[in-house]
Amino acid sequence: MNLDFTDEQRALRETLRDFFEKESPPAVVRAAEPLGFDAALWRTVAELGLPAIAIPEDHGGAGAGSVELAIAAELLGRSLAPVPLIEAATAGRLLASHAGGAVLEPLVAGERLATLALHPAVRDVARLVPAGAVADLVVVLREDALLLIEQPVKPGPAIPNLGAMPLADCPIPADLVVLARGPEAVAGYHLAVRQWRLLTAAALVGIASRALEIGLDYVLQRRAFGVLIASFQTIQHRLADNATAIDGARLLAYEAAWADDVQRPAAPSLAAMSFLFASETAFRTASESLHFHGGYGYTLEYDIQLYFRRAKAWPLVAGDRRAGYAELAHLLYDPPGPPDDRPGRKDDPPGPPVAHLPHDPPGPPVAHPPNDPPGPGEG
Amino acid sequence: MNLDFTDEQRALRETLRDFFEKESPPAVVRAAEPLGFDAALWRTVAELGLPAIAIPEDHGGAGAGSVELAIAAELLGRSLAPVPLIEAATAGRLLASHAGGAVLEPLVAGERLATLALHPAVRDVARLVPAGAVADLVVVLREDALLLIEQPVKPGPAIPNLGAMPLADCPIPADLVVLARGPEAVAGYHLAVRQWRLLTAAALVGIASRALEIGLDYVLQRRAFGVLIASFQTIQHRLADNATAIDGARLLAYEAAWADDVQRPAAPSLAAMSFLFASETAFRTASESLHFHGGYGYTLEYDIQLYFRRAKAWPLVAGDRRAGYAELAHLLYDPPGPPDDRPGRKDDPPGPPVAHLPHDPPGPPVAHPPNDPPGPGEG
Amino acid sequence: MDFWESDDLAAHRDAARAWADANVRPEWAAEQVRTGCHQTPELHARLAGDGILGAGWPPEYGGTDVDLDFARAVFDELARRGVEADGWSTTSMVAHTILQVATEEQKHAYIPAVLRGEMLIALGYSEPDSGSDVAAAKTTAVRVPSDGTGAPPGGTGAGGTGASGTGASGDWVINGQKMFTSTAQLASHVFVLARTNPDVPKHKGLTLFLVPTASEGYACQPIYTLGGQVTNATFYAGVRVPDRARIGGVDEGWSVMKVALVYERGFGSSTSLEQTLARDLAAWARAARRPNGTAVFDDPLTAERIGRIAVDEEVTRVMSLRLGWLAQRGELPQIEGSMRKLFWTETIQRHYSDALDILGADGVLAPGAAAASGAPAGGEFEHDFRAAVVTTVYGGASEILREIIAERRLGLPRSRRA
Amino acid sequence: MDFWESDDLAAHRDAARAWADANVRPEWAAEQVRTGCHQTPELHARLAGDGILGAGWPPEYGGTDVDLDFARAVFDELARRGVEADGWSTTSMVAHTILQVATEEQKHAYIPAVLRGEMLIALGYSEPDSGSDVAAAKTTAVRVPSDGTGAPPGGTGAGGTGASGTGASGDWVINGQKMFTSTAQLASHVFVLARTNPDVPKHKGLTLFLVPTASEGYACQPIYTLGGQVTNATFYAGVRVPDRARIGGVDEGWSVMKVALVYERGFGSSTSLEQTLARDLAAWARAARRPNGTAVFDDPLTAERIGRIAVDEEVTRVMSLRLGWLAQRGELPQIEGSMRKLFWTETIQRHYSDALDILGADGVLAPGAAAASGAPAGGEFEHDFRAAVVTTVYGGASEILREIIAERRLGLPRSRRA
Repeated sequence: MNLDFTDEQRALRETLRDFFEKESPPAVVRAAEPLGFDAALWRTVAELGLPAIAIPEDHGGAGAGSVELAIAAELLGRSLAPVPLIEAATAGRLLASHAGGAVLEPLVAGERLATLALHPAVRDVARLVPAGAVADLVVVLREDALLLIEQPVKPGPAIPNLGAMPLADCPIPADLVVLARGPEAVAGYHLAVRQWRLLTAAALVGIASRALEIGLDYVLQRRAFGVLIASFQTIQHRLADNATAIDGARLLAYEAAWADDVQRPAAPSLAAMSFLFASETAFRTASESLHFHGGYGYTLEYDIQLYFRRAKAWPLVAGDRRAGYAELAHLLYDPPGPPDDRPGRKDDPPGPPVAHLPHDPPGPPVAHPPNDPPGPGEG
Repeated sequence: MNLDFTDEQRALRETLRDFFEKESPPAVVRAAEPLGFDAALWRTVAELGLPAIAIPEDHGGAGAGSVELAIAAELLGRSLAPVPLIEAATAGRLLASHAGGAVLEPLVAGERLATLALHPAVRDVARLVPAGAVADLVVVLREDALLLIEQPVKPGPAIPNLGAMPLADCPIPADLVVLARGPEAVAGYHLAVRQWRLLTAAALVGIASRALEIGLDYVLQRRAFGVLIASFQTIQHRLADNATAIDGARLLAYEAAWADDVQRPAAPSLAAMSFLFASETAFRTASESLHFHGGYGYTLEYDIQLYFRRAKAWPLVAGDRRAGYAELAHLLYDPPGPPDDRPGRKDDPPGPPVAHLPHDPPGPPVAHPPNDPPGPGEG
Repeated sequence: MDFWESDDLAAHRDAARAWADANVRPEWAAEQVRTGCHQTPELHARLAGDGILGAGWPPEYGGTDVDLDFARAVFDELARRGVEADGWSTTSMVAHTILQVATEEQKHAYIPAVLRGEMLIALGYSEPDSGSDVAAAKTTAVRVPSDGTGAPPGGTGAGGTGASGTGASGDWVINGQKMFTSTAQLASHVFVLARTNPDVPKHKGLTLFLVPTASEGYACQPIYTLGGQVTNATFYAGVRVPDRARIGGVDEGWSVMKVALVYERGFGSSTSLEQTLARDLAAWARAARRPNGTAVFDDPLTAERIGRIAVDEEVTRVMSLRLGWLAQRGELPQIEGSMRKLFWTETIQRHYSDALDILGADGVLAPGAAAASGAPAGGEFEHDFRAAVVTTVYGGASEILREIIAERRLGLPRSRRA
Repeated sequence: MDFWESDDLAAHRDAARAWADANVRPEWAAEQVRTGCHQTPELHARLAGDGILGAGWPPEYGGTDVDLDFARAVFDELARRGVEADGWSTTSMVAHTILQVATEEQKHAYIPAVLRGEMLIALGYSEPDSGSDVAAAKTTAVRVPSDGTGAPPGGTGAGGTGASGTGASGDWVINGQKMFTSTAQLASHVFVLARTNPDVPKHKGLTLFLVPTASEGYACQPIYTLGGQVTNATFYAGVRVPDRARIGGVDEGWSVMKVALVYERGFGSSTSLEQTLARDLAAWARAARRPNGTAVFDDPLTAERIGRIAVDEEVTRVMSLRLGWLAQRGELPQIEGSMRKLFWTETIQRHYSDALDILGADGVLAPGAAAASGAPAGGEFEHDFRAAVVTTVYGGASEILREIIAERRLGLPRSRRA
């Protein structure tokens, strides 16, 4: 067990953190509304090679994995960057397995943008496709066929929505490309949707963390009834509950990413869990932070509403959260799954030997500044 | 509209309040555990004629209604009186419609005790019948037949349970009595279960009110960190939320009882609503009051645990609360119900003319001492 | 005991619908969404002209003989057509307060003008540094000798009707800023809470004034909100008003506020608070189909949430009934009003969040999306989800309401540090 | 980055089961339920005798070469058989604390005796008037000249092993009462928090003592609880202990408590915290049938709640993993331990309430009801529902944990009035 990032992951995180803080401040986020897409920012993201970092090296990518993408997604979430990196990266990995170089090369080069429909197509339309309004290519499942749609005209008619997502209904033209058919196509599509979920979980962790900080900043500056708002016990307790949930959501999101990378049997259920838990955590945190702002939280002038709307909308585009819990239960407990199929447990090959709990006097507890997004293990 | 009790109802309430406070203090409740039945108390309750107050006068009862029974149930709940008044009264009303004088007279005279199975019988047993361990007679539905079971040996083997209820599985003997068959039998049974629910709602309001008071007494006496526990904001806010919910639950319970008495079309949905809302309110209130006690709340010595257990168990014996909400939605919105079939609204005959909102300066707000259980309209 | 509603509107629904058909232009709803101003002047004039504003008010102050239940049915019908009357809500609250606390002369000066639709009053309580802590207002009112030029209290609209003794006690000069002065963009007056005595505890040095928006030194700036409404910041730079603009005694503003806040928390409001989310969701869910062809409503997870919403709506309704009943008995139900507002607003926020979840991916679709992708109810659920956010803040934040209940109903000690 | 558990128990499960088959009498579980005492002396002796208690401890203090993962697998297996070892949990917490803060002499005196199973230590923190506010303890310890008769620190069991300098600094006389001294009915010692200086702020005048229960003036009374456990009130009337019974510096008890509380909140515990409620409910729900013959698990309302429980259990698990990982790095994770305990206990209370609801009417059935009416899992869900009630109170009430997180993680000012 090692909950630290590797040196490379740490370096990536620091680079991206600086990048998003600099390139996607709230002014940029606001300017990109309502479409939710900043073409210039996307070009820069593409030039950094981010959409292709998890594409295998023999396809021209950087050969990294879901943990690295989750790092990028968390930081994207923190800054609400108006770029469909999660969609592009997910669709890119799927296309790397099912499409040829002619499709893949412009994606890896950042010249074209691909996205993924989260719901199988019904008849001739893929509905509510994230980034569908700005993508050149859309991958969608229809029955057992994995389809690739070219979108010659973009953006298509974007649909106004709560989360300022470049959402569109994408018609399926007659001249579609069938990437694959049958169980392999279906499995590939579901793996991609799963990866979209775990990356969105990471983005929601970023949203939640930043929403908490915004709330903290506010209550530590404003006074009411002669005292700092931050000194009210009900506010403190809610902030503490949210900070706790965010730590849990972050650990779970990175566990899900790790499980995806090392192909644990529990990877599907962990992706579902991390998505559900991060969704609840982000919405509750943003909602309560907004409420702590009093009337100001309701004004467009304050940033917290940007987080509140996305915390609700980004996961909702994948469907009803409550149904997700029921699906998870079946995923976990329908036969023939082993009853305690959890990562690092039985029927997993044992990990490398790790030292036991120490009995030597440890050092003092390590303090973490609240405004520093730490590694997942560091809370 | 008049949310006041009538003079008769008020007198009944005062009598019963004194009665239960005197006859069913916590020592009596504890002494009756685990069975949950005090035979001497039951005799006194029967002598007062309570089980028969809602039985029509031409059957020897007092001809009162569900509102009067709800008053009794609320006070029973407040004191956790170990007597199956709700079951006996409900079964008695059902038997008044379907059984002859030979069955009814000993019930009205308080010589025998009848109860109702809340779930239709499967094969030859009525499972988990409240008061089944102490009743002489059990009424149960099997398929479309309303059955009357004599229990010659009682108490039967009582089943240990969370709520100290005299619960039993009642075998259906070969020599059962068929009271009625067909749609009328089924409708009569369902009406009785509905009345059990609305009366249990009233009892849960009593449980919740008293649990709130116990919590209030504790936090107003105990100190921590140099101040009264009552001065902590998180505790105050939870108490305020619970007091609010209790007011709502009480209003709703009496509305449901009234709707039952005047046979409003909304009576079935109001019974379901009041039962669900009172269940949640009683459990949350008792649970939080218990928590305010710190470690003492966990000890058997303090009374709050008596309320906590019954708040959970008494409604649960009717089944899963969450399924109840789904059933309610279908009751309300499945065709062919009118879309806004609510009491006192359209397709109801208009009530008597009532004065409009006053525009004259009203008097000062009326204060209510927190330990005085007020009428439903008075909070 | 009976739970018959006093305001049975059924008998008036047809007439109200006919009135709306004749008087409400279809484009007004969209216009309110576009401008973010939830008040339509032309409509207000018609409501006044037909005596609907004056329904239920005492005739001596301009009350009409229009049936109050008909008037309520009209406001219900307006709400159903998406036409709000927020400006009338605040005006009506202030008029109720005037009726309770003002001098006979002031009642005659203001209430008839209100009921004729000539005065529209916005609330000027909150300030940039005081929202929930409304008594911390820093806006000042200082008494000065009358300069004899003070405009009559009714401003441009209300004229000097019946007012006498102008300037007898001097004028007041108001300086400060108010936040969230909703509908100020159309209002003739703002009901301004001002500090008249800085040397006493904060609750004891406040006074209320009815300030004409035509006054010199007054300014109004828009504030855009999450729910689409446009509210305002209003500014008072040496605004001069005569003493008869003062409502209630000098330094007695806090007791006036207590009356005003009871009305703000929904008591006595003539506009509708009918909740229909459960019914609207059920209608949608019975029509909507899953990919496998079953109705969404047949999913127990959907039905359960709708059932839960229906329960909370009924609890809110019966709590509202209680307010009406207490009003009949001549009470001013501060605690019960706080309970209703607390319960209603906290639950609707959960309800709208649940509603969007029930809609699934379609739940994100905003008004305007309908044409493109079939947003349920034209995106109204999504809009209402955003608009519900503010309900736990305005008119007494939930924390304040809980405090009122804790202290006044439960007898708990004050939890806040002074 | 990887999330492999360090304590992979799979390899040891068979061996642990074999050990339990050979050493655990089937009647012990029922005996613990009957007596309410969650500790079985004969079992404890066997655990000690086979070196299981000493697994993972440094050899110089009596640690054995038994594999720590095997030891954990044994405790998991005991839990699975319904045999608790609460007395070992508290003993282990205190031993960990001794290892961190005591003198070398004390470590040699106490830890080997603990690992040999000769000392069983109960916690004496709470008092009748101080639960969460543990630093408000009123029990006093006053220093007196040694009378030379002071019992050796190990009491009857631990003997005078390695202890020297007896009475060099005088003895202490302890007076007071402790509440919730769980397992005191079997304990050889109570770890008593006492006030040694009444003249300084409350946190600065506390000291901890390891008090033998064989001491004159000590008494123990049972307290019966909702979950069936029997805890105790313990009384100290002039109890005399030598200075070497003092753990940590005089008046430095609060910093010792901080270490002890980190262990109490689940850090470093060698007993199992594996959660299996979701799995157990799923197993029940897949077997149970509705009257119409469908499995209860096929009801989305059931599956949804089970899924939600599974998520919270995984969050708890990964938070526990983090504690283990921080331990590897030599940290004493006070904040992270508080978060885990807060999250775990608040969620399991909801889970057990949901669990009973899922069971429906059968959810009310208590242990003992099984024979009569087929209580699910023999009534264990019902029992666990009651037992879960105390988890948000012991070892740091949720309010205290939130305060730690608010102040130390989020940097918020103190919310309580002093």
